[in-house]
Amino acid sequence: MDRKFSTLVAGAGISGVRAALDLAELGYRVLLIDKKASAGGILSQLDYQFPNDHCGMCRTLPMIDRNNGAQFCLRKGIFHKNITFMPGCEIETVKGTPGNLSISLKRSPLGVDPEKCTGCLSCESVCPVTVKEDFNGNLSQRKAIYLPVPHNIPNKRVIDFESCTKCGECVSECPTNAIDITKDVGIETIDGIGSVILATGTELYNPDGVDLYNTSKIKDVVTATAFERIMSSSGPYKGKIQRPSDGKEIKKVAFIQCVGSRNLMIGADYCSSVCCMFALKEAALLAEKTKSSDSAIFCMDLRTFSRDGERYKERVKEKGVRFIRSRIHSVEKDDSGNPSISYVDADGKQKSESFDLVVLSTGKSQNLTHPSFIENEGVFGISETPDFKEISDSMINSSFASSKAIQIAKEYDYETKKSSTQINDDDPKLHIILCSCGNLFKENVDLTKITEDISRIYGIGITTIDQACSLEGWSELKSIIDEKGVNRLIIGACNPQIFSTKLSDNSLLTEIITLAEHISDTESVDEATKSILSEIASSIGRLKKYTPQKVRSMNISKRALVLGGGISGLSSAKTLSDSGVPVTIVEKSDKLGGNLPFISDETVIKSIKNLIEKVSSDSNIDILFNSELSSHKGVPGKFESVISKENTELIVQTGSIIVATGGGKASFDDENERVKTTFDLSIELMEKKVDAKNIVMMQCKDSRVEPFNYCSRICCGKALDNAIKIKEQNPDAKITMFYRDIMAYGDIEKKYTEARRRGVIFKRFEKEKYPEVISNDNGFTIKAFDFILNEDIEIKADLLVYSTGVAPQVDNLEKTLKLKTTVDGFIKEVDFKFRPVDTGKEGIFICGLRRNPANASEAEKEGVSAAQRALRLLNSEILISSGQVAHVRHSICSRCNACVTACPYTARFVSVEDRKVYVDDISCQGCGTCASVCPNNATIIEGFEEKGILDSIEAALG
Amino acid sequence: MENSKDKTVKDLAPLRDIKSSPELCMSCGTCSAGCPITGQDGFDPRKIVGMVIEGRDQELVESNLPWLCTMCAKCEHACPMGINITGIVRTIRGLVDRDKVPGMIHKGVELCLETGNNIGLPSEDFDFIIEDVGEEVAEEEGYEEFAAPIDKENANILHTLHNKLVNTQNEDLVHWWKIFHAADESFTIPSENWEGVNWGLFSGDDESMKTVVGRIVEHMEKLKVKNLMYPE
Amino acid sequence: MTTYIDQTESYKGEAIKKLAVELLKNNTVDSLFIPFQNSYSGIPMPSLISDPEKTDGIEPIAPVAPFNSAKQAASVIKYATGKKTAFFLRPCEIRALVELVKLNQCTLEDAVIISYDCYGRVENKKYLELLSSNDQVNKDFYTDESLQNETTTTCKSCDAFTPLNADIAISFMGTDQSVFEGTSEKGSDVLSSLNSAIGGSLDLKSGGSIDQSIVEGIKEKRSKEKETLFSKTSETIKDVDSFQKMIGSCLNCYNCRTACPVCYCKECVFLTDIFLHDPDILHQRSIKKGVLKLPVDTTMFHMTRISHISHSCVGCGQCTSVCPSDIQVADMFRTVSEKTQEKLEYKAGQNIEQPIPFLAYKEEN
Amino acid sequence: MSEHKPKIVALVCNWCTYTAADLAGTSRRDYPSEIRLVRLMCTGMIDSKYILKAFLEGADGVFIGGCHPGDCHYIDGNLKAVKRIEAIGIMLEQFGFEKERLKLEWIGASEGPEFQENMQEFAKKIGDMGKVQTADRMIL
Repeated sequence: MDRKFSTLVAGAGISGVRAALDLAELGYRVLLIDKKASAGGILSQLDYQFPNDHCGMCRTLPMIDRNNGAQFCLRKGIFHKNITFMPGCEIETVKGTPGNLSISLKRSPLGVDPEKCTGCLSCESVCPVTVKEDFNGNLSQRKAIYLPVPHNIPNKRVIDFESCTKCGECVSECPTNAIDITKDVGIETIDGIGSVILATGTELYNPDGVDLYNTSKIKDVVTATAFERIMSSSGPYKGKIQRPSDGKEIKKVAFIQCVGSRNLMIGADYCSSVCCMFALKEAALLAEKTKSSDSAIFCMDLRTFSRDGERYKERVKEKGVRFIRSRIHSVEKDDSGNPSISYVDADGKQKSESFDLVVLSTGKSQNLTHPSFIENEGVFGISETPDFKEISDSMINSSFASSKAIQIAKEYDYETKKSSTQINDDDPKLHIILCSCGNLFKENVDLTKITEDISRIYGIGITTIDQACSLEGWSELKSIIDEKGVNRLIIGACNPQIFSTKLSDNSLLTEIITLAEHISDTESVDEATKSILSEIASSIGRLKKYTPQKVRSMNISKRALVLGGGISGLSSAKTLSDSGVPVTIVEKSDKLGGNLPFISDETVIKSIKNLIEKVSSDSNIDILFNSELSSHKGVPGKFESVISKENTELIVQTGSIIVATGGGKASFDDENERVKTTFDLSIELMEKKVDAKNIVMMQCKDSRVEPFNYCSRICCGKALDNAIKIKEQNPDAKITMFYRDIMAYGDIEKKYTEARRRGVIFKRFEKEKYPEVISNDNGFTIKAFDFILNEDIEIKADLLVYSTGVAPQVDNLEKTLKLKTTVDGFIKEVDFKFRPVDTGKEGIFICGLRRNPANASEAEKEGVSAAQRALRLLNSEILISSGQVAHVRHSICSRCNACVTACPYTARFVSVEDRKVYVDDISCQGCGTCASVCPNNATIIEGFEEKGILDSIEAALG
Repeated sequence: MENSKDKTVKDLAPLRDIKSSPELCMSCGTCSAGCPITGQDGFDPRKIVGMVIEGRDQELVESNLPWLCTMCAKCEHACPMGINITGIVRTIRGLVDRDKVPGMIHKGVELCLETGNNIGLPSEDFDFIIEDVGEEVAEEEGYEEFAAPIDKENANILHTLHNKLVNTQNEDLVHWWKIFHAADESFTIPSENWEGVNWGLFSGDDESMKTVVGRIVEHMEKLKVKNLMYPE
Repeated sequence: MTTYIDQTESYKGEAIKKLAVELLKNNTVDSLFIPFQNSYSGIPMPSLISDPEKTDGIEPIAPVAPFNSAKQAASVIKYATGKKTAFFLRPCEIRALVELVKLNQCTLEDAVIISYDCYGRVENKKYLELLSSNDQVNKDFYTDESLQNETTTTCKSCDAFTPLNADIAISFMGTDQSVFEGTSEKGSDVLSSLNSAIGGSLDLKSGGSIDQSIVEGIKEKRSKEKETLFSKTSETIKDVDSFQKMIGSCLNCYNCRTACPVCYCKECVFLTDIFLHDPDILHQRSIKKGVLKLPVDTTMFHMTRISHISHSCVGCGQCTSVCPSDIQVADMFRTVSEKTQEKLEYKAGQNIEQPIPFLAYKEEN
Repeated sequence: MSEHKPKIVALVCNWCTYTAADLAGTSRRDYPSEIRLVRLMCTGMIDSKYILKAFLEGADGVFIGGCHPGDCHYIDGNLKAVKRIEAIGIMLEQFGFEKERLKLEWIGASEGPEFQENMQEFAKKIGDMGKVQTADRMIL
C-alpha cells in the first residue's frame, strides 16, 4: 500500500499552507490541494496586511531546517520537500479510517503541462476568448488561457475551461506542445493517507444583484477585495489608484460595512470578523497613497478587537478618515455620475454625500457548510464552519488542526528520515550548461563568443544542450554532470525555476541564470551576448567562492518547560506530552486551571477539568506548584532554567519554553455590593438567580482608553451571556447595556441577536463620554445621551455591572527571558499576523492571556499552537542546522559586539566565560545584518561570502 | 379597538416572515438613511422603532410622527433585521383616537362605510358620470362600439375606481377604457361600493379596512370575476 | 567649581606632573597612564605607572605624541578590573577613547581621565631634532611661538583642542595659572578628596579664571586654517582621478590604519582572504584591463577605510605622520569625516551616550 | 548623452525586490538589460564595500531594493541598512560621485511594475547623467 502522504490538506490558502508547513517541518509528507489553479488563497490578492500595512507572509516559512524549502516570497508559491501541491483538485469522498484513508479527488484539467510551458505568452496572444478577470475583482480582462496569479512562479498558464471554446488556436501556437484541451475532469483516488485537514476557507458574499448596492448599474461601487486590487501595483490599473467608470483618481471613498453580514434577512446572523479591520486598512492605505483624507467608513460597530486594532483605528482617524455610525441603505448615482449615499449623522440628521468610489465591505457568504465528510474520523476542519478569521487567528486554528493530524501521523508512523545533503566541499570544479531553447538563443545570442570568452578568461568549459527543460535535455544535463565530475554548476536557461526544484536534492552547488531576460526585441545580438557574458562571469565569481554549507547538528534537551498551569499552558503541555515530549509545568499557585473559577460555560468548565485531570495523571508531565522561573540561560534546544520553589532552587534543562503565565481580570474595586464585574456576575449566575429588576451593564470600563487602550475581546460576549441568562431566569428584568462597540465577532453575533430578541436594551456611548453614574439609596441613576432618541436619558438601576477588561500577568518574564512587550504589557509576538505564538526568540513561545486577551477556547488553541511550534525543535533528539547561517572567525573578531546588537533574532551572544561572540545556529536565519556591520569580515554568512559577492560585482561590470 | 388598547405596539405590530419583532432592531440606521423624509419635522423611523422598544407608545400616539410617514416601505425593504416598520406605523395610527386622525382620511373611511365611496358620491351621480364618460369614449373613431360595462358577469377584470377618477379626473378613465377596448379586455365596474381606495390602510383602521375589502371580494364572487384591478 | 595652582613653576607640565604623582601617592588611583621619558627613547611614551617612586620621567605635555594613545589606553581598560587608573590624554585621544567605548573596546569604569588645553604636537622626527638642540624644548614650546609653529598641519588646523569628556580638565589658555576643573562627578570627587588630603602640598586654591576671549581667538585662527585646508583637500579629492593621484604612491603598508586610534579591528579586512587574491584573479583582471597595477585595491582600501570609520575619525593626524609615502591621509580623512559627521548629526568623541549611527536602530513602530 | 547605455548594479533583497524583479521578468515587463541583479538575502546584508566596489569597477549607478519598512522578512534588516547606505552616499559624493547614482528604494514582492518603472527611470536618469567618472578607467 502506498502510504506516501501522512496528511491531505485541502485548501492552499494561508491556513492550509500553515497546516501543511507544520507537518512538513516535522518530516511528514503532505499533499496540498486547492480547487483553484493556484495556491495562496485570498492573500494572493492582498498586498497589504494591517497593522503594518505590508505583507510579511514569508515569515510563515520554516525557520528551522530551512534547506528543505525554498527561501523566497511565499506569494510566489509554496515549495517544500515534503509538500506536494496539486492545483485544480477537490475532495469528492473520504473513506476508511485514520491512518488509512482513501480519498477520491476530482481533478479538473489545467490544460497546460507545467513541465513544458515556458510562459512565452504566445497562447494568450492567439486566444480569442476574453473574459473578466476575477483575480482583479472583475475590473480587468483576461484570456481563457491565462496566468491565475501574476506573481506566482512558475508562471505557467492554465486554461479556464468554463470560458474556453476549444478552438485549438493555442494548441497549434504553443512552441513546446504544452497544451492539451482534450482532457476532462477526472476522478483520482489516493490511498493510505493518515488524515485530512480541511482548510477550504470560505467564500465572499456576492453583492451583485442586490438592488440596494447597484453594482451592476454603478461601476464605481466595488467590493473591498476589488478595491485592494485597485490599489495593487499588479492590479487592473497597475497601481494607479483610479476608479473603474472614468479613470478618475480616487480620493474619497465610502466604505459600507456589514455587506452580507449581520443581516437576518439573508440568513447572515454572524459577524464576518475581518471586514472592519480590512476597511480601516484600506482607508489608511488610500490616505497614505493619495494624500487624501476625506474617506468615510459607515458602520454600526467598528470591531477593532484584534491586537493593536484600537490604536490602529485612532491612527486611521488621525489621517482624517471619518467613522460614521450609520448603516447604509442604498447607493445611488448623483447628477455628475458619482456614487452617492444617504446616511444619518450623529445629530440624527439625514445627509447625502457623493464619493469617488463606494467600497462594499463584503463578509463571508451565507449558508456555507462543510462537506459531509467532515464528520469522518481523521478529518479535521480548521474552523467549525466555513469562516473568515483574522490571519493570526487562522494561523492558530491551523496549527490546532495540524496538531491533531500530527498525532495520527505519529501514531501510524509516517515520519520520513530527516536528511541534509552535505555538499561536496572539494576544490571548486565548475562547468556551465546553456540551453539553446530550440533556436531562440542560437538566433539571438552569439554562443560561440560566450564559450570562447569564458574559456579564455576563466578557463571554464561550456556545454550547450538543446532543450534542457525536456526529458531528454534533463538526462543529457545529468550525464554531463557525471561525465565532467563537476561539483559546481551554472545553468543558463529560459525558465530556471524548473531546475531549482529538480536540483535541490543534488549535492551540487548551482547557480541558475535566466537567459530569456537578456533577450528582447530592442536588444541586438551583441548586447544580449555581452549581457549574458557578464551574468555568467558574475555567477562564476560567486560560485567559486561559495563555502559549502556545513551540516552541523546539535543534541536537543528533549523536554519542554511550560510556564503557567492555566488553560493555554495545560493544552500546550498535553499536546507536547502526546507527541512524546516530557514536560515540566511551573505553576505559581497551588493548583492548575488558571482562570477556571471565572468561567461560566458548563461545557468549557467540563473540558478544562478534563484537561486538568489528564495532565495531572500524565506521567510524562511534572508539575511544580508554588514555583516560578527565576533565571534562564542557554540556546534554543538547550535552555537551562532555574526554578525557585519555596526557598529551594532547581535547574531544568529544556529544549523549549512556553510562556503561558496568563492574565486575568483587570483590577477593579468597588465596595458597593450592588456593583459587580461582568466576570463575577457570570460566576454568580451559575449558582443563583439574580433578583435585581433593573440591571445596567456598562461595557469598556477603563478599557479601550489610555492607558488600557485595547479591546479585551471577551467582555462583550460574557456580558451578552449574562444578559441572556438573567432574561431566562426573569424575563421581566429590565436590562440596559451601555456599549461603545459590541464586539460580537464571528458567531458571538448570534448572542447579540438573541439578547435583543429577549428585550435587552442597548445604548451606545462615545469614548469621550462615559455614562455618568449617580448612586443613591435605591441604587443608581445612569445619565447618558441616547443617540437614537436624540435626547438625554436617565436610567435607574438596582444592579450595576461593569465590564472591566483583561490584563496580563505581572511576572517579570519579559526581563528574565528578554522578551518584548506591548505598551500594555502583553508579551509581543515577533509577527502578530503570521507568527502569532512566536516570541522572536527561537525556542520560546507565547500563548494565552499573557499574549493577548482571549476566551477559553481561543486560549486552548493558542496553547496547542505554541506546542506545535515548539515541536519543530523537540520532535527529534538531534537538530540539524540549516545552511546559510553566520559564523564568527574568532581569531580576527575584535568583539565590538556590533553584530550582537544588530541581530534581529538574538541569535548572537557574548559568552560569559571567554567574552567571545557566538552564534546560535538554530536561531540564526542567515540575514547577514551581522556581517554587514562587521568591519573586517570576522563574521561570515555561508553562501553569501563577501569575496564571492565582490567578485560577482566585479565580473558583472567586466 | 378596545382590547388592543391594553397591548403595546410591540405586541400588536405584525411580524414579517422571519418573525422579527421590533426588539431585534440594532439601531443600525439603515431605515433612517433610506427614508425619504428622515429629519422632516423630527421624523426618523429608527427613532420610532426605538420608542416602540421602550414602550413609549402613548408618546407616539399623541405625536404627529406616525402621520408623517408616506408608507413607502423603503425602510423595511433594506432592514437587515426584517422589522416591519410600516406595520409598526400603522399599528400606532390605529391606536390614535379616530377623532384625532388628521385630514379627511378617517372621514373618508366613515363615508365609505356609509355610501360605498370615500367622498360620499350619490349613486345616481356615479351612474351619470360613468355613462357620460363611456359615451365620450364611443365618440372617438374606432371606439364606436364601446359602452361602460356595469355589473357584468364573467368579466376578466373587476375594475374598482379611485374616487378622484370619478369625481375630478375622469379623463384618466377615458385612457383606461380605451386601452381595455383596444386590447379587447373584458372588464366590469361595480355599480355600488366601487371605491378602490382603502383609507383604512392609512388610518390604521383594520376593521373598516376589512369591511371595504370584504365588499370587493363579494363583488368578485357574485360577478364571477377572476382578476382585480386596484387603483393604488 | 574650579581650583587652580599658581603658575609659580616655570613649566606648565610641572603642575600636571605634581597632580599625577599625588594621585598615585595618595592611592586615589592605582596607576597612571601618562607619557614617560625613559632612558631608551627620546620621545616620552605613554606608560602605565604604578610605583610613586618611579615617576621622575613623567613628561605629561611634551609637544609630541608618538601615536594616539587611545588604543593603548583601551588595552588597559578593556574590561573592568577594579584597578583605578588616571589617564592623562590629549583631547583627540579622549575623543578616540570615547569612540572605542562605543565600539565595546573598553570601559571607563575604572578610568579617571585628565586632560588639558592642547597646543598641538610636532612630528616625532622634528621633536628629536628640536630636543637635540634644546633640552628645555618641552617647557619652551609653551612660551615660544616659533616652536609652536612647528606643529603638524593637523594640529594647526584643529579647533577641538580643549578637553571634552574628561573628568578633570586643566586650562592653560587664557590664564597664567593652571586651572583645574572637575568636569564630571568622578573628577570633582577626585579633586576634592585630593584637596582635603594634600591640598597644602599641591597648593590647590579655589577659584581661578580664564579669559575665554583668548581661547576663542585661538579657536578662530585654527578654524580658519581648517577651512582653508579642507577646501584645498576637497579639491584634491574632488574626483577619483585626482584622489588616485593623491594616493598614487600608496604601497599598502597599512601604517595609517595601524596608527589610527579608531581603526579597532584586530586584523584589517584588507589582510583577510577577501583581498588576498589568487593568481588567476590577478590574471583575469589583467586580461580584462590590459594592465594591472600592483599592489591592487589601494583605492578600494582607502575608500573602505573611510566608509568604515569616517564617522568616528577624531582628526588626530597620526595617519599622515606614519605614512612612508608622505600621503596626506589625515587631510583627506578629516575633510570627508567632517561632512559625513555633519550629515549624520554625529560628532566623533563628543557624546558618549550617542551611539554610532549605524549601530543605533530605532525600534520598529 | 542619452545614447549612453548605463551599467547598473542592482543589489536586491531576496524576498521583496528580487521577487518583484522576477515578477517583472515573468510578466514580460522589460527592464533595461544593462542592469545586473545581485541577489542578497536582505538589504541589511549590504556591506559598504559592495557599493564601493561597484562604483570603482565603473558602475554608472547602484540601485538598492528592499522590502518596505515593516515588511522585512528579517524583521528590520532594511531599516538597519538605511543609515549605512546614506552615509556611503555622503562619502561618495565627496569623491565626485553624484548622489543620484546611488538609489535606495523599497519595492514589495508584488510590485513587479514598480520594479520595472524604477529601473527604467533610474536607467534613464543615469543614462542622461553620462558616464560615471570611473568608466573605462583603471582604478588602482
